[in-house]
Amino acid sequence: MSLLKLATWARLKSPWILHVNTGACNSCDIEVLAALTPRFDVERFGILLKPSPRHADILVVTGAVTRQAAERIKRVYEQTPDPKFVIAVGACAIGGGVFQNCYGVLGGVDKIIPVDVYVPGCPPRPDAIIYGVVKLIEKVTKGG
Amino acid sequence: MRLPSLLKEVWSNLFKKPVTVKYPFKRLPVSPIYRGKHEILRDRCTGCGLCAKICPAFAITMETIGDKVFPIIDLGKCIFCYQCEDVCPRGAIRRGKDFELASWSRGDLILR
Amino acid sequence: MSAIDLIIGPVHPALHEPERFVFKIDGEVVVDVEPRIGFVHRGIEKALSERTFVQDIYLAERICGICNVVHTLTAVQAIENAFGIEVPRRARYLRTIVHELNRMHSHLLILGVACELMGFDTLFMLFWRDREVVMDLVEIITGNRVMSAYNIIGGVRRNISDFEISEIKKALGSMAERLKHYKKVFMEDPTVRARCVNVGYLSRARTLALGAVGPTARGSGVEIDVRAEEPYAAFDEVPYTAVVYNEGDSWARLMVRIDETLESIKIIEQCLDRMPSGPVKVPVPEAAPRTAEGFSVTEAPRGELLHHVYAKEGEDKPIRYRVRTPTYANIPAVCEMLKGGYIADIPVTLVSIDPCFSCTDRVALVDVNSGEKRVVDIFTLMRRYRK
Amino acid sequence: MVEEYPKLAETLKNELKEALLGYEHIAEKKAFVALVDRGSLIKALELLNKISGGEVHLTSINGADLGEREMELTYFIWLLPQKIRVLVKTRLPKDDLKIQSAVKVMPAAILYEREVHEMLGVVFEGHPRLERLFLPEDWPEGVYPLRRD
Repeated sequence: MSLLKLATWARLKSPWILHVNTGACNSCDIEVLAALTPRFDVERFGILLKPSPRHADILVVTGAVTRQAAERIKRVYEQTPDPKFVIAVGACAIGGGVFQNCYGVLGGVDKIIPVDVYVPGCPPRPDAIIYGVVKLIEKVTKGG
Repeated sequence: MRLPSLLKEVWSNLFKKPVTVKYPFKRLPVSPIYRGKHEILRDRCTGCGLCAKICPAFAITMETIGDKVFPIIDLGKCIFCYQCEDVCPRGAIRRGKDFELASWSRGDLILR
Repeated sequence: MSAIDLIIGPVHPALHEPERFVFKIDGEVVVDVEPRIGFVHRGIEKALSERTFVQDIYLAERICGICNVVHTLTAVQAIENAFGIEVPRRARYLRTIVHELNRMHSHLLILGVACELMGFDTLFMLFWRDREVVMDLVEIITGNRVMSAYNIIGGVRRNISDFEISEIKKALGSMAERLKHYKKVFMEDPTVRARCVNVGYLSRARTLALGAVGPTARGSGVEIDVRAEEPYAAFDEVPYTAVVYNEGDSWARLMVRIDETLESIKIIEQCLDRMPSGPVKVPVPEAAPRTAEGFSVTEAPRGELLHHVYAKEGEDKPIRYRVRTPTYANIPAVCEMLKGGYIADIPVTLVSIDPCFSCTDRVALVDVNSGEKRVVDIFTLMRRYRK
Repeated sequence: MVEEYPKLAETLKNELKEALLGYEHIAEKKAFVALVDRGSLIKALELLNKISGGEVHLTSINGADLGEREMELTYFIWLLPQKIRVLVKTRLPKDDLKIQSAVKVMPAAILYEREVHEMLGVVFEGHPRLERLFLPEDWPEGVYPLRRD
């Protein structure tokens, strides 16, 4: 098995996530956190919540990107090591949700960084977020 | 040294049934009135556009298909508040229970 | 020795939200704190005055994802206050039930996060496992785990059936003794006491002068609780006495939250027993029937929340909508608490006031396409300015 | 309690005399609204502080630009001993938006005044640090988002 396939296999088995809040109202963040607690427990898939972008494979981004958070999310994206993926969680991260035409909000993370999986919902249930991660793993194995 | 009171809890947890619901293999029951993906009943819809006007997230747009006008719901923007279901005079939008809506591309979040 | 600047945030593991504090450090002791907030600044109040009253309820709900029921409750009461609408008694009881359920889930959440920041992960997992019980109850009644969308102007959206009442009673029974167990743990456990007792102390006089609210104030002996003094919803028929601790440190503030969760269970049970039957909604005019100003003060899980609406006759949009959220009032208090403490105590002190920065940064800003010509110029000016 | 309102009305009347432009007790809103002249706002706040023996809680300062030539500032105050809600209102003409800062009387006003200044452009004289609070760094000077114009 070539080294790259081994590396990809290992990376898929335990993807580490970093949760970045770009101006969210907290409900998506709490649902991401709820996915880590005993009832939904994503650690079964080896998913750990890592504090720094250096250790993260997947960026779970919540919140309609506010004007000041835009540069920060860009910097965090550039700091993450290369095989990186982005999941946009919640209506705000996908298209700005309720805050679409507010000034302070740029609306939608895909305006700043490329997004791999969109998880709609306001807030999406913890199992919908897990479904999003499963879809991402599916996309990576198929897409290579 | 007095035993910390949490030790009893930790000990008794060893024998309890685990709380974790193994999600992809076993589904969690969803409440009967859960607000998931909508169902647009085309036959009832008269294309009045009330839902598009009231939507707080501007997620509903009206589109002419064939000769009649129907609502298109962009699930990416939608906040699943179901104000459209309340305001529709014909009851053409009904709530569904499906919450597994994650998708790769932004395009297929549009609900015809 | 000149103080060094230690910048924490905006993306930091200890803080669940983007906010930035610049600490002036002398050795290990924090000398001065300068909060730099505004990262969650979405410009909600301007948007609130650009949308109709019905849409405002959904926008107000998303000011803070955790205490969203209280934001809709206050928004709805403020608008009813301005319109002069009387809400049926059953609707007021239902509002109180969902309001108290939301407080329980918010308190359990922050108690868990406090344990996690103390490094006590088992307790964090236990708190959040029990919190799921409350989330299921909210889902059964309102249809969504978190965003309840339950209160509307003139009443409540859905009635509650007997099946749901029995579900609530069964679940609350088991919650009560779990919480008594946690209270015993918080009282006796050496780790919790070592990490929390006299950390972030604030005297009663200073707390009152700095205008702190909610558990932050009640932890220092200031007995202000809107539910007790200015009863709203069904609190005039279900009497409530404020939970006050006088120690004034992080431990006291966390204990106030545990006791309040126990109180919430009693309130819900009383509400369920005394709930009258009757209508749940009242028809409401689309536009404002009179030019008036309405305000409503309620007790959010984090403290006193104020919504203030100016409505003009015949218009379906508010002229001015002002929201003053609890965390915003607690910021001067938390800066005072952090001074004199150690760097290691910063997360525990910060979490003891239960900061919710998405609440704080909801202030208004210019709206892009509200159609007014002048507004567009300001925005285009902004774009040229940024290039 | 309800019987406190007339007592408060009396003390306000003989203390402020002509500066008290108007007052009413709105039973429906369970609040006492006092419209005070601009110059004597601080005197009114000090009076409330004295009546309640220092046990006063400043809930918020709300600025509102109602579109005419005037702006309205509302001070939401809660008196702990008397347990009544007092709204002290003043009107500021739009051409000179200056008023004395209440930070000395009620330290809690420090953030509220910064926000009203940032959003509506009201200058609070004597405020220790009247700076920007929420707006991004690159927001141009002189543009006050909450103004009607």
